[in-house]
Amino acid sequence: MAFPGPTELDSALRLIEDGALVAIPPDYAGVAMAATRALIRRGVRGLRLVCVPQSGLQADMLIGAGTVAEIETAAVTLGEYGLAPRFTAAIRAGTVRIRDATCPAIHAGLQASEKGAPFSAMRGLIGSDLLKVRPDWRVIDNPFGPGDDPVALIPAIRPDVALFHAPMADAHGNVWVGKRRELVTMAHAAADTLVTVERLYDGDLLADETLAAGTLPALYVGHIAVVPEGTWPIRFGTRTTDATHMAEYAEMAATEAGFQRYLARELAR
Amino acid sequence: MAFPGPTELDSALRLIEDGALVAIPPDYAGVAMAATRALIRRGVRGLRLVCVPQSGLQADMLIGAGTVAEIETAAVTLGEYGLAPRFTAAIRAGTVRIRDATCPAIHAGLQASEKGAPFSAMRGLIGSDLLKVRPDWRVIDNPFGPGDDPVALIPAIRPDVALFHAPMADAHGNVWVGKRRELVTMAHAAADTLVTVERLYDGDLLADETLAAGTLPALYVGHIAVVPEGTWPIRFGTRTTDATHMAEYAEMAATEAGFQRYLARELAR
Amino acid sequence: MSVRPEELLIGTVAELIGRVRHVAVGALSPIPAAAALLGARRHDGMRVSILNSRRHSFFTDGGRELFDCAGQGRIDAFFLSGGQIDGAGNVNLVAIGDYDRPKARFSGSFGSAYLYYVVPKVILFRLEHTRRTLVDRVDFISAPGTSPPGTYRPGGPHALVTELCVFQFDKPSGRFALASLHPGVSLDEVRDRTGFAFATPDVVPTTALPTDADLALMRGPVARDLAETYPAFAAEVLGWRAEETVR
Amino acid sequence: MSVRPEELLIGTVAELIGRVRHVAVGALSPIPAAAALLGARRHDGMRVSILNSRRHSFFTDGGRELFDCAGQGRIDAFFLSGGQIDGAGNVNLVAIGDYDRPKARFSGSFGSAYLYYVVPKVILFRLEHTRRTLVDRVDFISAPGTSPPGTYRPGGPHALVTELCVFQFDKPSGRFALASLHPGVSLDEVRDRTGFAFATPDVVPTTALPTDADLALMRGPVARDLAETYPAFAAEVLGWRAEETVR
Repeated sequence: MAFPGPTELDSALRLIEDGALVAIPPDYAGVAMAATRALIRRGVRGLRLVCVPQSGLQADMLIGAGTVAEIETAAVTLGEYGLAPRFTAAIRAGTVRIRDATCPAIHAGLQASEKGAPFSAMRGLIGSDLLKVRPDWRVIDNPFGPGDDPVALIPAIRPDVALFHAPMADAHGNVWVGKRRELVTMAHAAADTLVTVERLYDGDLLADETLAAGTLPALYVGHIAVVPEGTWPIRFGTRTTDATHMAEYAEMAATEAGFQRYLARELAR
Repeated sequence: MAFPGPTELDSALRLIEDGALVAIPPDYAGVAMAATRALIRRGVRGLRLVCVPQSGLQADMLIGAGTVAEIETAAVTLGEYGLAPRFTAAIRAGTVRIRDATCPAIHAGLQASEKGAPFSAMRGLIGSDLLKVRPDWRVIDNPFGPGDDPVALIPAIRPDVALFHAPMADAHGNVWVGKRRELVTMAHAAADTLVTVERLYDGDLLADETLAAGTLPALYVGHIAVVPEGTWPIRFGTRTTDATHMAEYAEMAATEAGFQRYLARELAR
Repeated sequence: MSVRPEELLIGTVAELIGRVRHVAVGALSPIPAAAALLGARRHDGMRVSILNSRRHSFFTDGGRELFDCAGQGRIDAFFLSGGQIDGAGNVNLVAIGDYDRPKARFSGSFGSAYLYYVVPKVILFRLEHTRRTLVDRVDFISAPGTSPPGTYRPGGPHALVTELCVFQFDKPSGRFALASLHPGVSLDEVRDRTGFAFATPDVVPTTALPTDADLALMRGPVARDLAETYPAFAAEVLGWRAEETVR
Repeated sequence: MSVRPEELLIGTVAELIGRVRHVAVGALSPIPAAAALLGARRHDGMRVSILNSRRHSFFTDGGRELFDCAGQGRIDAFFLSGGQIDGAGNVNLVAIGDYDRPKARFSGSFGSAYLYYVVPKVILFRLEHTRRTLVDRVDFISAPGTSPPGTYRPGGPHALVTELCVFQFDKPSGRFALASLHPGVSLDEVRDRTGFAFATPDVVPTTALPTDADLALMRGPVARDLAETYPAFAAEVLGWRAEETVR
């Protein structure tokens, strides 16, 4: 269908229903934090997160706010601000299902989906306890080997929605992501994609050969909302992470009560 | 190792030894025709071509010149100029081994190599006679399915060299390929890569976020030679195919003797 | 208005495509490309990807994206041809005779061994209607018309369009059935020139001529869109002259 | 020159990396990053990829490229850490106690369950040297130190560097063996604070101090290179001041 043009954030977020399997990018690739706060404000429930391949504040906040039923990830961490407090608390309490993965397995699962293939083969993993806690992964004997060469198979991961932030989009629905190709794979693999962008590009991103090289075509993009500084407090492009805010988050979110105070304050902004 | 800087074409072509498995792109992605003529002039022998996923004049000339032992491809065609005459003659005569493929299988094989995976799973193919003539492809029962769900496995394709033409490279060895991502996959999958370029870029392609999005990093590039109009007579960018030359080729190459006249003339240029 | 044979075919193929989200067209296919562009003019929001077009190509992930996109279920209609096509919808793009020492060798299977399986509406387009091209049984199956139960096969043949007629693919029987004869073509002629057996309705319709509105679209905006990729066809067949461009 | 503990570690890790084509460094690793940059200063043509650096990152294919690149055999050395590490080189980045109801939960396995298998020289770097971190047997194997014969395993542990000492991984026995004690550290202290058994040479060397030339490199060009990604570390530990930049 023709791209209907950029919409308001809350309207775009209708794409994400309760229980949706949502793919989210790592901190360096454009985390849609404004959209995350709006989702929590709306009261979404039962989300299943796929972190591509890891997450930080975004997953921690979504978990702390009680919106997450399950998370597949290679890691959740606040990086230099320490462990992700609401994530670790939820895992210890057993209130969120964890599907522990490793970075390349998540990429491989999304690439299988991108290709319409049922699974991807992946080296490594043999002898890792990840195989014990991921019964949905399989090990077969490499049919191309001489025998006795175990290789892991990762099933396709098909998110309902990919959600991320990008530098710009045009009026046709094309989104410029630059060299952040995991965003392209996420969008290809997902049934639909919701992007917040810093700004609109005045023209056709696909018409310029240089920009086209870093452009996700509108074909994959369901909704776009213009949200300047949409990753705050997480870094984006040349904008750095809000260190003061992150340190404050780490401190407040160390306890459930502190997190709730943080959340109330942030949602009221 | 540090990139030694652009070299002369003949020197760069030493990378391609007799018997090498060489990956080449389709006509729309930058065919290194000047390099192809230089290779023939040098008298290379026993090449095994992997067309990504198909070829035209390039494969036909290499075959006609007797440089090719084997070709894996989804197709060889001169497009609007007709069937590829030297290719079809060689296949009928049995002088070149053909590994008939289908486009996505070649992409899948290269992507497996790119990931260091032993194989890729691929839908389609079941019931195609390609499976009969490609005993190196396997069919297994999808381990994630309910049973009785056959799926083809394509083994990794690891070329010795990827050979193509690109718009520009910088002095560090980075190559701008734009949205021609098959070139990136070819280079990732191959042990080494040889690129001819229209021109040198004065600066660092990775330092500019917009250009970086379409850049193959020097890490994968063994040799670069500056060869303006290096795809002639095949189109490149906004330069169109030399229709007169192609029509002439199709006519001359229809016979072995005519092809040899063509070749002698072109190599003497 | 008088209708050229190509215009009849463009209209017919556009009808076969119908209203879909996304139709893709491969190389060297001016009539399917024109039909897809006509469809897009008729159906708001319909997306057309023409390979090797600069203006009608949405792909930025290299040559694999067409296939990945189809594998994701994002391509609803596509076109294939064949050196041989048989009544069961099998397509041969490889060789005639023994594979190892063929009598004739074609270009190769291209993407058929994948796209034929995953694109819901594959329209076979082969103008040459002879017992050489439309055979009882292809010598090499690049891609089969049908697959056994259990095989992953969301896609497959929808119709076969030739210079003489339109066959619809009948899924229950797994065979082509005659759907319409182009104006002036007799059933006997089609039987005579077809190498495979096919079912025939009691009354065989004549392939519908394009409406005046469709002809106007073809010769106007469709021709203009097409001229980027197929300038000769747009000019010679559809009468397009660039200087008339107004938009 | 007086040598800071971090400088000792940087020099030690640079020695362990040795002369390779390409060393990659993950996030939150200033000492390994400095060691890699030192190596690049000493060995002409050595390539250093520092994740999240803008100047020292060569990747343009998204987050998967590091792993793909390693899988292609294009990364010779990498660093891992662990919430727990045991004497057999097993690494635990997941949890302490029962997996389903852990006593402690770490961030997760990151790329360890792949990179540990395919990168030839993986250097484990964990400053905290206690029986809590260096254990007899990890509670969860994110990635194992060794694999049974037949398993595809071109990579694996090369050494383990802590605040007290260096262990080299001994492939035949599949165990860490003490290689050197940092200056001022006793063997008894290491035994006391290590949860796993390890072989010890008859005479245990002292970890070599960096040469004056290396120190000059660290405090000069290496600090400058490092400052882009780790400005605080470059300034506070290596004394780097941006205004001194001349280049």
